[in-house]
Amino acid sequence: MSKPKFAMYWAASCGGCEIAVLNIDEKVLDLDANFDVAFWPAAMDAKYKDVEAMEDESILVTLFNGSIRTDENEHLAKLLRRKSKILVAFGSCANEGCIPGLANLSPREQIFERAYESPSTENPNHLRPQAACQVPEGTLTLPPLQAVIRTLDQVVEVDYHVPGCPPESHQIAAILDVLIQVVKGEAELPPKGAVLGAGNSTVCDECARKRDVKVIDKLSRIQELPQLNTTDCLLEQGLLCAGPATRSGCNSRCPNVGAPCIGCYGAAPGVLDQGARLMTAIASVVDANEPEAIDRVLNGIPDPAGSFYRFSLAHSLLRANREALAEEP
Amino acid sequence: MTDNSKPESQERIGVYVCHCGTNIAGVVDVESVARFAAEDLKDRGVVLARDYTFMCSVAGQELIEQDIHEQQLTRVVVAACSPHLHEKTFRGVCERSGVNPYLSEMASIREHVAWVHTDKAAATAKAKAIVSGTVERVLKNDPLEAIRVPIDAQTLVVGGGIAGIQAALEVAEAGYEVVLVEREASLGGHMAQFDKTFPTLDCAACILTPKMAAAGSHPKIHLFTWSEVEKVEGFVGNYTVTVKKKPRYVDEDVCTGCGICVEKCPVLVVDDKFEAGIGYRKAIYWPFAQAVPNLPVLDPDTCTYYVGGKGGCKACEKFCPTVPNSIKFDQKEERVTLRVGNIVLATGWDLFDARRIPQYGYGRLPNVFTNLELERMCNAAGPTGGKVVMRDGKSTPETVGIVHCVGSRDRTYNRHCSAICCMQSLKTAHLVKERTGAEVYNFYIDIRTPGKEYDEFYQRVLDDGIHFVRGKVAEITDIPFDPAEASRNGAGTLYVQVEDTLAGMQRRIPVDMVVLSAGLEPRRDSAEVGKTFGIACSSNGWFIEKHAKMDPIATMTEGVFIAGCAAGPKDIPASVSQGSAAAARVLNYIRQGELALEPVRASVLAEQCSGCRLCNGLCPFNAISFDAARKVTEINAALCQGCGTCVAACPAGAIQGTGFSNAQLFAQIEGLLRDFSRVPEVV
Amino acid sequence: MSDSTFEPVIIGFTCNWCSYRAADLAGTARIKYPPNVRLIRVMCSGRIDPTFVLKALSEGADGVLIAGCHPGECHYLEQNYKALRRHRLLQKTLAQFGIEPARVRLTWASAAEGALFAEEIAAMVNEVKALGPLNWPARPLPVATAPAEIPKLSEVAA
Amino acid sequence: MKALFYPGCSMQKNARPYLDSLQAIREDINLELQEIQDWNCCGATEYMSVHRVAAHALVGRNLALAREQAGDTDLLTAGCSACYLNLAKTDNQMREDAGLKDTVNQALAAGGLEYQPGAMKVRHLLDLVCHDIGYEAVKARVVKPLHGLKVAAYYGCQVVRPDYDGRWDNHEHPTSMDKLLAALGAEPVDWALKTQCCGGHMTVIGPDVAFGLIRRLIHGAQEAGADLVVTLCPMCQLNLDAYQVEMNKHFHTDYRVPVLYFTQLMGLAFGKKAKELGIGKEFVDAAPALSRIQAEAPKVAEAKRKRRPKPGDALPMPGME
Repeated sequence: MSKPKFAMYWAASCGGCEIAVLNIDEKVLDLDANFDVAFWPAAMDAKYKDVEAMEDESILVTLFNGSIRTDENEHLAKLLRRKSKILVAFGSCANEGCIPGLANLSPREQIFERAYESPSTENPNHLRPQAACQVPEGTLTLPPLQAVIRTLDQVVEVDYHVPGCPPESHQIAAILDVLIQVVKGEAELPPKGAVLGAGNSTVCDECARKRDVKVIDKLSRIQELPQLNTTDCLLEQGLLCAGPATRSGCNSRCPNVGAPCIGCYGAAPGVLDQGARLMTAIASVVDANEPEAIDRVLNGIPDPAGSFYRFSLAHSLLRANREALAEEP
Repeated sequence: MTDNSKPESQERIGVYVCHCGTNIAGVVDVESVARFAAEDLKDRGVVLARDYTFMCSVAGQELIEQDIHEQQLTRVVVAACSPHLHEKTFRGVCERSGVNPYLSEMASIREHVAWVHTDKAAATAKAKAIVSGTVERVLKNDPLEAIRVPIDAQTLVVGGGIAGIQAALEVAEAGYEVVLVEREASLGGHMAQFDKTFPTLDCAACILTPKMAAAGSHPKIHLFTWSEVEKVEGFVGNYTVTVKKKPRYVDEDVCTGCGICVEKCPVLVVDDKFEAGIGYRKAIYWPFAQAVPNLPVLDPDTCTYYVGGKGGCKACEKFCPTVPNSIKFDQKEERVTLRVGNIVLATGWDLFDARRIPQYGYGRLPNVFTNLELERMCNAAGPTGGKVVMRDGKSTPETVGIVHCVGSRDRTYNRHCSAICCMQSLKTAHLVKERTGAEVYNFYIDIRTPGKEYDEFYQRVLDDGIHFVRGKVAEITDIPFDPAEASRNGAGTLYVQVEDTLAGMQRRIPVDMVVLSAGLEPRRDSAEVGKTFGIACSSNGWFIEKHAKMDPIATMTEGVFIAGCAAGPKDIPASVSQGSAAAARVLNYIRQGELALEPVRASVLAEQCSGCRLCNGLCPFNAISFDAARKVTEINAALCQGCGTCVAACPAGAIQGTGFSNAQLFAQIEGLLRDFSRVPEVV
Repeated sequence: MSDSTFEPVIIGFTCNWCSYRAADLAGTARIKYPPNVRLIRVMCSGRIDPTFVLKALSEGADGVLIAGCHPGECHYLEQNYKALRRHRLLQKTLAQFGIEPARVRLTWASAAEGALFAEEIAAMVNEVKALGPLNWPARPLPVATAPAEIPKLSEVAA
Repeated sequence: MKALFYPGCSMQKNARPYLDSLQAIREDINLELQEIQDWNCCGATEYMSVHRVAAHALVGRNLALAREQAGDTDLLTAGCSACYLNLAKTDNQMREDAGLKDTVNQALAAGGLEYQPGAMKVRHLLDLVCHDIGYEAVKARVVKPLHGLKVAAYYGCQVVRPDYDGRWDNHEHPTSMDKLLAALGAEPVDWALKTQCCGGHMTVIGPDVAFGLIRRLIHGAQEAGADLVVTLCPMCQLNLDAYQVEMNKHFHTDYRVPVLYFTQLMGLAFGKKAKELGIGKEFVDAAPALSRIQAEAPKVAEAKRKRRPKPGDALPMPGME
């Protein structure tokens, strides 16, 4: 019997997810032993036409990382959906837009402005990327940038979700183990739509720091604090830590080394909008009752949308800035 | 997240649209709303929708009962008036018919639609949206059970004025234990300071002292005077209160109240409390002659044992005839912890400080008095032996001005009407006239005499020949306008500058003496007291009733009731009635033995709670606690009042709220917005 | 600016003790106000979660009204201050999404202030009318099945 | 502390001593005043009732100029009560009435100016001295305390009312200046006419009325035992001082109660020369009154021992805390 096919693809992403998969060390050999890697551009050469030529549902599982930013991303999402039995939204980008999703706060023109005209960019001829460009050899094409970033499940049906930026390697290894067991007929697939490789609580559950009743009278950025106490809750020390509103599963990696959680594992189970949860929680414990005094505390969050929705903007209720959304077809 | 796990298609919802006569049907096309529910909401589980003249009528209720039985309805939506009116009615219908009462919902299309809109099409469209929202909501309702708590039969009454005494006596007479806590050294409250009571002119002491004595000697009433409630924990039926007993420096168990100590004490000080500052008391003193309990109290701020640093005269101790000696210079504060089931707050009021209106001269001009000073002056046992005299203690005034609404009905001080000042001023006018024969002027904004026999008393005072000037007094001054005015009136005359709005002119009325009818204000510490007992104050400081009209005795906190002026100015009959009413409410709870509470409560999903403790400081009722061992937060359902603030604050979404769950509210939002495109355009 | 026929839809969150009763009182007193606001009752303004507001705005509402008891008069003592704090932060955040502050209004109304509540509603409806429809684009729902025909990349790029 | 300064017309002319004394003490109290360049008339008391919009635009120009020149401060102060009230009134009414704000700004736009209400905090000079600089800071600069000088602090009407931003302790019976004078070592007398009318422009329109009012104030101050009246408003000073002479003629009286500005007394206490402070320019000579200043603080009589009250004795008075 031939080995089942495995694919991994990167859309709008940084490549960190691929590295996280490689970080499972020798476990990657189990992958190779049990699967036929049919398509994995980061690891081996492959052409889209090869995938297009495959039979529908011929790939058992595709780990899809990255969000949908360009027409090319969308095409591959739809293509891989059609060719795969199991499509996994892998990593924060595919699930909720992640850092690239923050671009949803700006319309396309502003994004280009920033990328091609900022003071640090050398672009004397004010060149901009074109969807199609005539050269002596013929027409060169580039996939156009879409109005806003979408998550994988906003484009195609997704079977499982693996959160994290990137997903923790120990979690990936565990998922791989389950997958191999399933292939061997030793285990059942989890129910469709399940979130894999994460806990059911929030980061605080795994955080070793001591916590108390919370009252926030000042919020600072980490560089503004003279010294950080190594044992107490970071939020209580005035840092905007997203841990209370972020799904567990990372072993509280950042807070345990003194950096506030930035929320990469996404919302806790059952939560509709991660940013709103963090927003309401922080606002509730602000130690002020007068509008001006409240604002004084809240001014410690110079970029609220970016702070609360750092990873989940594209998957939030509002998804994007109104101007950016207006360009959506 | 909208919870789709429930098999909605299996639910059978009945929608009932009430005409309320023409109240609703006159503006909302009720048939169209019912048709909308039956057809457009069919896929949402609506199996029948009816419109009916009066849903709350017996026939209307029977209609629902019948449908529940014949059509096997599992959930009910009644589109009618505000749920505050008939939610209980329709819950009752469901309960009688075997459907959990919490699986019914009301859609308010009368107060929120028919009565406030005129455009029929727009009103009908809005009614449909509301029904759609309510149907979505009811689909997410959970069957709930009322929460039952046992009721401890012992009752705490705070405040020993007439309202508190009345409440305590009524509960005690019914055979239950009462703890009566009074901040001052004696029962009696403000009423004990009054000379006569309007409109009958009964002697206040004659009608109050028997009640004080009865409360003081009742075997079921445990009296704590010179004491304050410091801490309240628990919830209805099960409160634990800590009472702080301030040191009296007199041994309550030994002292016989003979009064030799008071007689021998050489220190004389102005009595700011009972005598309103115009009489004197000793450093060891009785609050007043008829005090209950009949025990003196020693004031360490003036007693030479404590001040002066010379060890004091100790005359009281030397002359005390009891064995052992009743004087206890080293007595300390004590704390007593008690368990009670219900609490009646009858904490009363404070007198408006007339010095806050400097242009009226109180505190600067000797012959400007407050009404309370006049009460003491009129009292035969008071500092002047019942004589109305000027500040020199001798002269009888020939003209007296009485200023109404001092500090009341005035944007700068209090907007409220103090309710009793008109009658009290009329009483003062009558007494002054009777005792001095003086010309008496009343300066009033409006005369308000709505009580029984009150206006008759006003007529009587008019017949006494007392002058009434309608106008708000601008100024009371001893400075004449010019030498002519000075020579007409002589030194020491007070001029009342007022716009006489009936005569349409400015007047300066020279008088010898002015009485300011200072208003009633909330107790200065009412916000703190409210916090201790977990009840709310309005921004000006009066306690807030559960409902100003329909439930004026209860508060938002179950088991805490308010009586008397703590919730707003009242006269004596109203205070007594409220004392009785509070007792009736308490007795009702005691006799029930246990109490059913609305099951609107928050609870923590322990497996989802990360123990971040963010919610821990959010509950003013202390229902949220942290289990340090399990590292999870817990909510005490009996303490929880169901506000839902923690539900909305939990960053993990780990707190659920019954009755107002996220699923219910999300669904309602979806339902309300479902057909928004269909709103007809209103021009 | 909007055209004159635009009738906004506004979702109003009211607390059980003050603002919902103010709305009841406006009804009892037959005070008229525009029919654009649809009310949802919660026990306390402290129950109002920014998620509710975001959900309403993203699903078709042109505005959201939040109404509680006056500061210091909350029936749950101090929970309306939490509503105030959340509203301040939500407004700051919404600005970054391009949502005008007038679309999410916080107001206080006691149970006795039916007339004031009606005025607030009228004022808000006018302000939102002037802003025009919000029309927040619906969230794309997960696609149920893979599309039958997937165009070739070369076609997509054009 | 730095503030923009609107001097107004009076301070240039009849109330020159007010300006001179203010200049003299400025450094002592560390108050940096920057005069608004190109300021115009405040419209005085009457213009507001003649043409509301024009009057507000007139004042609005001063506010706009102030904002433009203010730099890092948002304080705007005036010594004259009418100037202060007009500035505060326009700022307040532009805040309250968006229509007025727009109209005024339309008018200002013609001159290339604009004013957003609330951009300047309009404060009376006395308010700044009492509440921002503070009694303690003033006291610290006193080198020649005004011991033995009995003073009647007279506030007049416009500084305390309508008091848009609630700056004063009490509108009818303020005590800020009393406390300031006490800090200088003087003894403020308790009198009830602090905020009564000085006659305003009635001295011109209906002198008989004005004389009656002036007599009442002067007589009241004298009755209260004051050596002099201290004021904070050029109009009040003019009426009580210059017209005191006229009033005496009218009533055949011979009142001689001098009227000085609080800044002049501050200057004296700070050890400045009388001439430098403009003292001597007043109609009613202040020299006899000022000669009562003693080197030492007068002794306060010890409270009498309490005697047991007998029936018919005077009743105790309520204490004033």
